[in-house]
Amino acid sequence: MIDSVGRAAETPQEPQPYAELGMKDDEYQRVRDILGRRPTSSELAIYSVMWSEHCSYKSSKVHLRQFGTKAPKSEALLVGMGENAGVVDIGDGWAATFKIESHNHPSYVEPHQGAATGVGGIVRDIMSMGARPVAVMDSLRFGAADAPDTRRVLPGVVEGISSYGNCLGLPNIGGEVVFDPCYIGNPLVNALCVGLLRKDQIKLATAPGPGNQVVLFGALTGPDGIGGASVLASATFEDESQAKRPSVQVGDPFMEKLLIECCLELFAADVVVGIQDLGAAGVACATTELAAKGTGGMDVRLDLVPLRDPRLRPEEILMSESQERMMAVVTPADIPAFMEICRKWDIPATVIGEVTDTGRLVMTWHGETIVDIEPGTAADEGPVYQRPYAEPAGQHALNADDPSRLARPGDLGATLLRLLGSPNLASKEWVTSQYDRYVRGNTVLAQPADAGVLRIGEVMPGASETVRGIALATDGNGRYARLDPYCGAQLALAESYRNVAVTGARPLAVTNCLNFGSPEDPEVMWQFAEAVRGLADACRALGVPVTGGNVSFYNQTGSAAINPTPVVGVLGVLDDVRRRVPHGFTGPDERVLLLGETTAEFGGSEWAHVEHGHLGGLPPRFQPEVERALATVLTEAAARGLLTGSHDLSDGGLAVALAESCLAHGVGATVSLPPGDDPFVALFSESASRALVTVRPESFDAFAALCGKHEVPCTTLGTTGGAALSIPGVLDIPVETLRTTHEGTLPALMA
Amino acid sequence: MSAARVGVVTFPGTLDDQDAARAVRHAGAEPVPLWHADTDLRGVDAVFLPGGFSYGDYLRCGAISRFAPLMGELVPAARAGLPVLGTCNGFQILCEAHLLPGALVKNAGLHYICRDQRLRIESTATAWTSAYTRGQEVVIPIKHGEGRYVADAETLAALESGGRVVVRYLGNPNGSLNDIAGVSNEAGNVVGLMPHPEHALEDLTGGPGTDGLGFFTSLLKTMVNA
Amino acid sequence: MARAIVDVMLKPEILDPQGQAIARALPRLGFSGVSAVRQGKRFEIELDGPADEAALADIRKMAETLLANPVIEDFTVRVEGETAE
Amino acid sequence: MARAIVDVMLKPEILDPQGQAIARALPRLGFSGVSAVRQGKRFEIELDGPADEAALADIRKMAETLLANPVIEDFTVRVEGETAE
Ligand SMILES: Nc1ncnc2c1ncn2[C@@H]1O[C@H](COP(=O)(O)OP(=O)(O)O)[C@@H](O)[C@H]1O
Ligand SMILES: [Mg+2]
Repeated sequence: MIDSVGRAAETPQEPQPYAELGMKDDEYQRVRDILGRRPTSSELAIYSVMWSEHCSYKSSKVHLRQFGTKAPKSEALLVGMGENAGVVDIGDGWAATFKIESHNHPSYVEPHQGAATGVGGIVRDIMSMGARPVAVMDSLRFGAADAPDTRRVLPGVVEGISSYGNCLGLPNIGGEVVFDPCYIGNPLVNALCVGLLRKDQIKLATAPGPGNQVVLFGALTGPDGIGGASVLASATFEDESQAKRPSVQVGDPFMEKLLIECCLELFAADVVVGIQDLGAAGVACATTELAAKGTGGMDVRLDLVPLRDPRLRPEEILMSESQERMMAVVTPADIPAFMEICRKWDIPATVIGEVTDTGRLVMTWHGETIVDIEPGTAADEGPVYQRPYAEPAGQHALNADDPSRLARPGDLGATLLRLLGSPNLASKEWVTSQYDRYVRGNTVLAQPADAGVLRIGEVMPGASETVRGIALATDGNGRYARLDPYCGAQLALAESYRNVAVTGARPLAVTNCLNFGSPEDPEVMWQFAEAVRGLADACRALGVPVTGGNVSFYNQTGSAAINPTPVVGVLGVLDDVRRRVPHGFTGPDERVLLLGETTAEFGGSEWAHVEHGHLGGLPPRFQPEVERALATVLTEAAARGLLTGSHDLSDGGLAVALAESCLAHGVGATVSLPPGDDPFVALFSESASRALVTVRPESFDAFAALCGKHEVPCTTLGTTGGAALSIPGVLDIPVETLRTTHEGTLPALMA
Repeated sequence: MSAARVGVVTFPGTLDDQDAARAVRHAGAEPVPLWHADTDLRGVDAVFLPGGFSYGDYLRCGAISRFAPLMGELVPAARAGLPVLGTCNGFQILCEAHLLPGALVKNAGLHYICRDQRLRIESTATAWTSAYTRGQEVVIPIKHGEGRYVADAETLAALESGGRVVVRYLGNPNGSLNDIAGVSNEAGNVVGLMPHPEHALEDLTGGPGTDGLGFFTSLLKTMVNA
Repeated sequence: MARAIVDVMLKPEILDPQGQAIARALPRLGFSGVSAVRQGKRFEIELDGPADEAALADIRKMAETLLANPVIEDFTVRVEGETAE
Repeated sequence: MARAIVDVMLKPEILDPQGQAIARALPRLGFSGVSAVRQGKRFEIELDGPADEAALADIRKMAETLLANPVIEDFTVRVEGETAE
């Protein structure tokens, strides 16, 4: 039996399983008030998913607004927050769209498929803007490197990202791998995708034009990820719904690759009025969002949705999270051309409905009306919470526990090697060698560079030539954010921004993924509120707007939440990609320069973590003017061809930056530390806004003048060359030793 | 002489077709797109089967693609002497189509590997390697999960004695028998390689250097001499 | 010396992209009469001793923890020559 | 409606690193008494009609040309419920 609108009106008292679907009493009551009757089970399915934390941002909305209200003026911003992904003008008629999204919990349950479908989902977001996806990145957090469950989760996650991303033909140009015991039951898998399109080809998720057809295309709809919906189906109906309902979704990257090519051909043929990817909440979300942003009405015949399992109930079809599906709005005249292109790519496509001007989303199931709602009430008018927040009880004590009390090392060379071989600083080659970084032939920089860099000139057939390039980096430091979420979020932005700048690119725009514990815990909510406030302030101070992002709450086991982990992605542009600055020391006889200022900042540092297992004090200071001046120097110097290599300073400080610079091309260096500085502080402090660069001796004066003009401190450390990293009187380590130390750790852990 | 026309085949799931076309252009020839479902080779002078995951590499790499309508035209043309290069998935397809002997199976280390690989050119007597010198060492990226070359002892012996091992790994990354990275057919017109010369064309992008260009300039040399 | 066979298949409700790709290709290759294909894994396990109840219990444990992923896969264990249990 | 099963295994002389990796992992996981493991593929093929001789001949053809690569693999075809041929 079908729970139709008519039946719902006649049976107002029928009990409904809203609580099992995660709805609060007052939320359910609001749905009844909106409809003036009880919802049908299909309507309940729609409201429950659309009003979930995941889709409605009900706990985060009031805070995220700051990304808009505090946004710096930016002429580059073409599409801001609120769409599937933000779009940025990168010049010469080109635009870039990028976004980062989490797939944390699914990756814990089934690491391979969870991570794979995370990549699949973010790629479809980028496609839905009308862009060709051109690269992916992945920012990962796991429990302790030697924990047994890490050996289950990490290889699976990496294999999932690798198999899905490689099969799509998207180069993986960067990311992070971080270990910390706090992530043991809550690994973080944040996937980023970037796409390119012509500025005048932006597509939006909207369904205008009554009479236009609604087409569902891509994979068939199956019982994927609808554990919740089966509660619904079986609560009202005792019959057929005995089928198992997996909460795990399995991805089909081959289908997604075909979908990409098919969509690009559809865009090129100009047969798409509006488009939306199907992600969380599937058809429910796509139809309500498209209808809400269009003329306001849509009729859908849900029984036309092509199914992989014919037993699916309408509620389950609405909530199915089957992967590799898209929804398009197409004029009736263009339908034949649309279908022809889908046939060419072997993509199933079905007209399931029509745009109307009724202002209502109406769905039928074999002739019976099962949904009749105002789409905006589900898509835009969900509950909004002002969750209480309070500084964590232990916060003050944590900040007071300053690392200055920790014993400092005698042998700095041994300390460097221990840091360099520690899981967080060790080479990530075990991971990155499983990713194709070359496909499509436009990768200019990828691992181990600070940022991924792509040439954009040859992206689309017939594209006009341009010498521009884009750079992308993602960063986040949960330990800094634990010590001070406001500052920690700012430092995540600062590092990502700096990573883009050291390649010579001008930072333009920001995406972010905010990974936190439960918003119902006031102490977590405080961390969240502080992090958002910090990030919004930092974006304004650095002049880079937030274009989009994602919030992931409930990353906690029992009452133990993860460290607050805002992950920030920055996109930059190189006016001439041939001027990009390579990573590290690229040849002998070049001058090694340190930019920026070092003070003793060890709170949350790798040194405190690796050598003392200590987390306390305050993170390094964030000084936006200094960070901005550094980026200006780096990009100007790159454009003028003054730099032969670069590397930013971050985790592990100058010591680790020097070692990594040597490892990049197997070129050693002999350097001395700034006179008067404590060698330990000079080498291991993690003060922000610093970078290493190399210049040819003849470029030094011009570069020094540039630093002077922007008031960026520039200290000559020494010269590149030789087969060792040598700091006379402090340490002298063959590059080969650095290499075996750096490269041995992960393979040994994963063997 | 007008520019040589080199067909670049796209199967569903092919990924490196744009790279392949770029490589052909870099060498001074004209790339001609060929679609798997067509039965027309469009009069091309040579064919490049690029890498990727045709049909998702489901079942076995190259197993489904070899039945494509275009392959029905390509196989006899290759047997009749048309120069054909297959890299990575293209190599797998050529083996599945029995244009080349042996098979490519899962890497011994079980993981997909992307890295800049040192190789030695073992034969310059093919349509695609005449621009190199025998024994020349080059660095060209590899990126594959199923690149371990296997063949029975008899086939291996025939390949070795016939000078048909075209490229060998220096430091075997995947467990290939005899360190084989690429082989040719008896006539030398059909070559299959796991490495990706089309990703080693320019200093700006891809792997280090331009060592891959020779495969494409070889072809032009071969055709001028033909 | 006995041999046990473990067959591992995706659960019926889980998408099997590999099987689907094969099924879609068959008509094009001239094979008709097939309505669905599913692809799974088969493990042949050589035992040092006989395939007695203890050994089979061990193999079932092995299948559960290592050979199959119970989140998405089902498995069956049998001794070669016998039919599936 | 019948179901045919095609089992595909690497030929014995071809190195099977997946099987070996499993065999190596077993002692670490506390399983003893296994001397070797080999991993192959299993295909379940749903037929529209009965599994008569004609259908099986078709499936054998399919196995030979598509499901298995005779250069490296052996296969067996059977109807579900019967033992391997
Ligand atoms: N942390 C954030 N910062 C800025 N915008 C955000 C953030 N989280 C979510 N958003 C924006 O809110 C909108 C809805 O997000 P989401 O539900 O993740 O999108 P989608 O429905 O495409 O998956 C998007 O435009 C997204 O960019
Ligand atoms: Mg979306």
